[in-house]
Amino acid sequence: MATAERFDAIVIGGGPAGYTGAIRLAQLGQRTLCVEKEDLGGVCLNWGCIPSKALIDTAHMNHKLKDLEAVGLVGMGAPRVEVAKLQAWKNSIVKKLVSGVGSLLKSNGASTVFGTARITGPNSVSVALREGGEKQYEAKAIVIATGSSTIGLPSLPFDGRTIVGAREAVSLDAIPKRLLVLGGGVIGLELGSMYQNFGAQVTVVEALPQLLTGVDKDCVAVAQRSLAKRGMTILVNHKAMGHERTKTGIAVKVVDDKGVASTIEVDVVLVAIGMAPNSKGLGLETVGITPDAKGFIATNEVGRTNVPSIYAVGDVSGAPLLAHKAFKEAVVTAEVIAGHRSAKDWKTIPAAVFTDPEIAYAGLTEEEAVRKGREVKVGRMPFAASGRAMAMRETEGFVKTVMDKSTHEILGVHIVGPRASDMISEAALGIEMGAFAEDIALTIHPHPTLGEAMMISSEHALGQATDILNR
Amino acid sequence: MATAERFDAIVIGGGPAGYTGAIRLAQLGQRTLCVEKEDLGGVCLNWGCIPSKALIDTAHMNHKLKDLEAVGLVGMGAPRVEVAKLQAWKNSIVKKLVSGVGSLLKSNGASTVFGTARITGPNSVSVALREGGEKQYEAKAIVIATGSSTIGLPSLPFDGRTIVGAREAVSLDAIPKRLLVLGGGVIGLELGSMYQNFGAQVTVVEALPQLLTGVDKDCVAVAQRSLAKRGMTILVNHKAMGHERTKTGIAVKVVDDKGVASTIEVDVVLVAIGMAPNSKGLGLETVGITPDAKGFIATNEVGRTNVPSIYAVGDVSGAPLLAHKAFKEAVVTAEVIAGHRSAKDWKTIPAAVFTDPEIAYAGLTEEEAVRKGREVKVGRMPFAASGRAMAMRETEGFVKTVMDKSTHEILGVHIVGPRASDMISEAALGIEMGAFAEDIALTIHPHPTLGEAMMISSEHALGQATDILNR
Amino acid sequence: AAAGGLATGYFNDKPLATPATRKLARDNNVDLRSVPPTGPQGRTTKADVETFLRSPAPVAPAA
Ligand SMILES: Cc1cc2nc3c(=O)[nH]c(=O)nc-3n(C[C@H](O)[C@H](O)[C@H](O)COP(=O)(O)OP(=O)(O)OC[C@H]3O[C@@H](n4cnc5c(N)ncnc54)[C@H](O)[C@@H]3O)c2cc1C
Ligand SMILES: Cc1cc2nc3c(=O)[nH]c(=O)nc-3n(C[C@H](O)[C@H](O)[C@H](O)COP(=O)(O)OP(=O)(O)OC[C@H]3O[C@@H](n4cnc5c(N)ncnc54)[C@H](O)[C@@H]3O)c2cc1C
Repeated sequence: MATAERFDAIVIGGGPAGYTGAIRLAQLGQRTLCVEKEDLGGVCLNWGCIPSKALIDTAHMNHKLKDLEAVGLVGMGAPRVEVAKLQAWKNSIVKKLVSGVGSLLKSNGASTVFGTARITGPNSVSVALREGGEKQYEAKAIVIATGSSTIGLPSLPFDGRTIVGAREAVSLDAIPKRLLVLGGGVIGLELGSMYQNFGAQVTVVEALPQLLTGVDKDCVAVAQRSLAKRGMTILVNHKAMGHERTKTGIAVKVVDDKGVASTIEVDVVLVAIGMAPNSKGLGLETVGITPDAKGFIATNEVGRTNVPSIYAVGDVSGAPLLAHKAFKEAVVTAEVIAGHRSAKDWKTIPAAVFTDPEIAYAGLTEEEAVRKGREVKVGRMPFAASGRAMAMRETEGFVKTVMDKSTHEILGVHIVGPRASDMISEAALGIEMGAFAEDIALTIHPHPTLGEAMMISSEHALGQATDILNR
Repeated sequence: MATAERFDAIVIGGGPAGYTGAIRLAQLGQRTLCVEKEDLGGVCLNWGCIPSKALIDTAHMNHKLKDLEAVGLVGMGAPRVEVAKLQAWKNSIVKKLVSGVGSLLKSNGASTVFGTARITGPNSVSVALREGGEKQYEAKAIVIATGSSTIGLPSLPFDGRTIVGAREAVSLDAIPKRLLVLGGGVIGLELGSMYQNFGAQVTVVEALPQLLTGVDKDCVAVAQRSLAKRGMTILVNHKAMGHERTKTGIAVKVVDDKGVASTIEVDVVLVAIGMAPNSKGLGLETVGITPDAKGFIATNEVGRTNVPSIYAVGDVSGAPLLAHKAFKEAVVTAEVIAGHRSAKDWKTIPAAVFTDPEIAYAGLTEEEAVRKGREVKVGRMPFAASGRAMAMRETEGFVKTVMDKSTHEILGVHIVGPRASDMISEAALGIEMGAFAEDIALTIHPHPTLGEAMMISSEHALGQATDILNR
Repeated sequence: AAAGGLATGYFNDKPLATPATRKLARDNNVDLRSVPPTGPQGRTTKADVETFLRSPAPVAPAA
């Protein structure tokens, strides 16, 4: 104990939750240590959000090239995907951002140590250093930001090449000819859509009756139709039961909800059935923190666990497992540790699904609103009526506005279509600010932009659109 | 007079202001006539906003193709621009939207007549029908929505092929090898940037010392640097003095502010020095309306002129000459005529400049805010630090937030960079709702999106960014 | 005055107040339900919280 180095706060994990928390703590004058066992940036920077989006954007371009002939850019021929080059470029982005995190920690005054941390008491942490040896630390506050890891399937064990998780899937060394994606959630569909845009024949198998459970059904329907039109086979109510190596690939046995079995032969299987929190081996039992059945650590509105000096933020503290939720939770907890009166009092955690077309949403779905006892009215603006969408040749989808029927308060906005992920910010701000449909409808939106669709969707809910028929 | 057909309202002009006003009037139960002398949709749909953006988007794609090799989409070769195909596609969009306007007028119950209208009294209009003959109409209210037209230069008279205005410039039958753009305002730079992305060698000549006067100087500097980097020659403080036909093109004489003359030889000259309101020949003198020196018709906060039964909306009623200003003015005036208490009470008319990179802004510039006596603080988030921008390979530019130093009220947001035109909507909503920088900073923005740059720019203004250094 | 005498704002899961207003209230340990709203449709504004903070503490009703 005499040899333990002392800090105001120790953050375990250097992902979005960890590095953000450490930076904010340091900014607020707390002597802070960030412990990371692999690479700064966590899942998000190293093999999640950023690498996937770099590949997805390039794949989207690859797809868009196909219709350029029709608009007069002719004689190009289809490109070949040189995966080594693609990966090198993607890795250069990751490298830049990861090293950026390192400098931000440093320039804000936080210390970093590489190693695996274990909690040994309410105020003490032991780190098995990457460079060898063990080191003890003490702090007034400990922030657990250990994130989550890919869940595997016993019947389809990872081999790093042909049966893979998301981590390997963003570091492909070739575009598989035939890809099977197990899991029709966000990660499975994003990566499946990406491979499809790079030319793979993709099959998605989902155990539940719907893809993207919880997401607005009309949005999912549009995306699903579009993915299918481009050749994706989508099997809902199906489960993978096992596999066999064949001369020509992997034969995966799937069974539907009526027990009917069939076999799908592919070259690569991507298992994307979910992420599990990294709460094991952390020494939680020594301080009396008991994760829930799924392994998540329960916290209150400032991120505090049942042990007053220990906090948990990001994926390890529960759904939604999203980087932007991690960022904001980390800031709140950092501020609270530094003595400020912050709290997780947001109204909405928006989400974006980077399929092609994209889906993004903020606030409640129609069903959720009704379940909460709201009487709702819905407005809708299809991109097929947007001049800007036509100019971009991306007219699939719509903006859907769910408002309270009597007060006109915006309860939710659901977008499927081009740049949905960028457009949703306005809806998130509106919902946080308690906007009424009139607030969005009366705000002048520049012409011709996709943002106008947000305005027109609100006008439509109010029955006063001039660009489309008010039903 | 006995033969005059009677309406509640007559709208002169079928452009953005006119068709929107007529549709809203009809929705509110007013018997409405819309008079158009050329095509429904006005400048905006037929040769302004929409056609230009269709070409600009395609040109942007043409430019983006160049760096696809670097990210692994290899072996394509540069495309040839087949202008006939490009034009046919663009025209198909125009046709669809123009016919859409026709059906919206009809299905909302407004009548349309094609012909040139002249005001003959406070409640009467005479129309020289396109099909021949003259017809008289009477109405309780008359709405002037006659828009604006290209200004020409006596020293460079339009010939429809080599010396052209914007109208011809969006209907090119070939990409000029060398293009001279007179006027470094929005239209000149948008079309100049478009031609440059299609491969033209472009020179822009601007009489004033700055391009895009009135736009945030830092934004203009980024766009200007980028345009120049791609090969554009930009001559500020220069005026065109005349031209001469040569064997190989048109030699245009330009003179700088010190009187130094030079000659630029090009194939096509685009005169884009401004638009003049269509207020002549309308019969305004017969009712006692006198346009200002530039020809604009003065109106009050509901769009009413000095004659109580006559209103003016859109370009003809003054700056800014923007379609979205026209839309909202038309709605206000229509509602007022129908007996509602609407008014032009917006705080900001945002604007988008579709150069490559785009510029968009809402609210006040730093200088304007200071001139209004505000003490300001500025936050800035460069796209070079955005993972999403890196994934798109478009890292030029920034989001700049101007807030009141003591209250933190958002006074203005200025964006230069990818999709600026779509991102600005959030800022416009924020400004209308009286947002403080905390409102935008505390709203969760999904990761990784360009919209996050808006949030981080606000955090930066507050000195609490975690993704970039707080200066 | 009793709580009943205060105008209560529009309040569902959250008060009808923007993040900046909610932060100001939180920073000053004010329950937004007790701040009389002046904004449209019962919106509690930042100015409402500032006014509330300047006003003398309400006298506790006699038990
Ligand atoms: C393919 C994919 C795509 C995704 N795309 C998106 C997206 O577009 N948008 C979005 O919002 N989210 C996305 N996510 C989710 C996002 O990556 C996570 O929500 C985010 O990374 C969570 O951050 P975190 O800091 O909580 O955890 P993590 O990112 O998991 O970071 C935890 C860190 O803690 C370290 N660590 C763990 N245990 C210890 C220990 N004992 N000692 C020291 N260090 C330890 C780990 O090495 C890791 O670096 C995606 C995820 C995947 C897999
Ligand atoms: C190249 C270019 C690009 C542009 N891009 C954008 C952009 O991206 N975003 C933006 O917001 N704005 C843009 N603008 C500006 C935009 O086009 C105008 O602000 C908008 O069209 C104004 O609408 P309006 O209805 O007032 O007038 P107009 O569109 O000019 O319509 C007026 C209509 O009235 C008719 N008319 C005139 N006189 C009579 C008469 N006596 N009788 C009957 N009919 C008559 C005309 O034929 C015309 O159809 C652009 C303009 C140009 C030239």
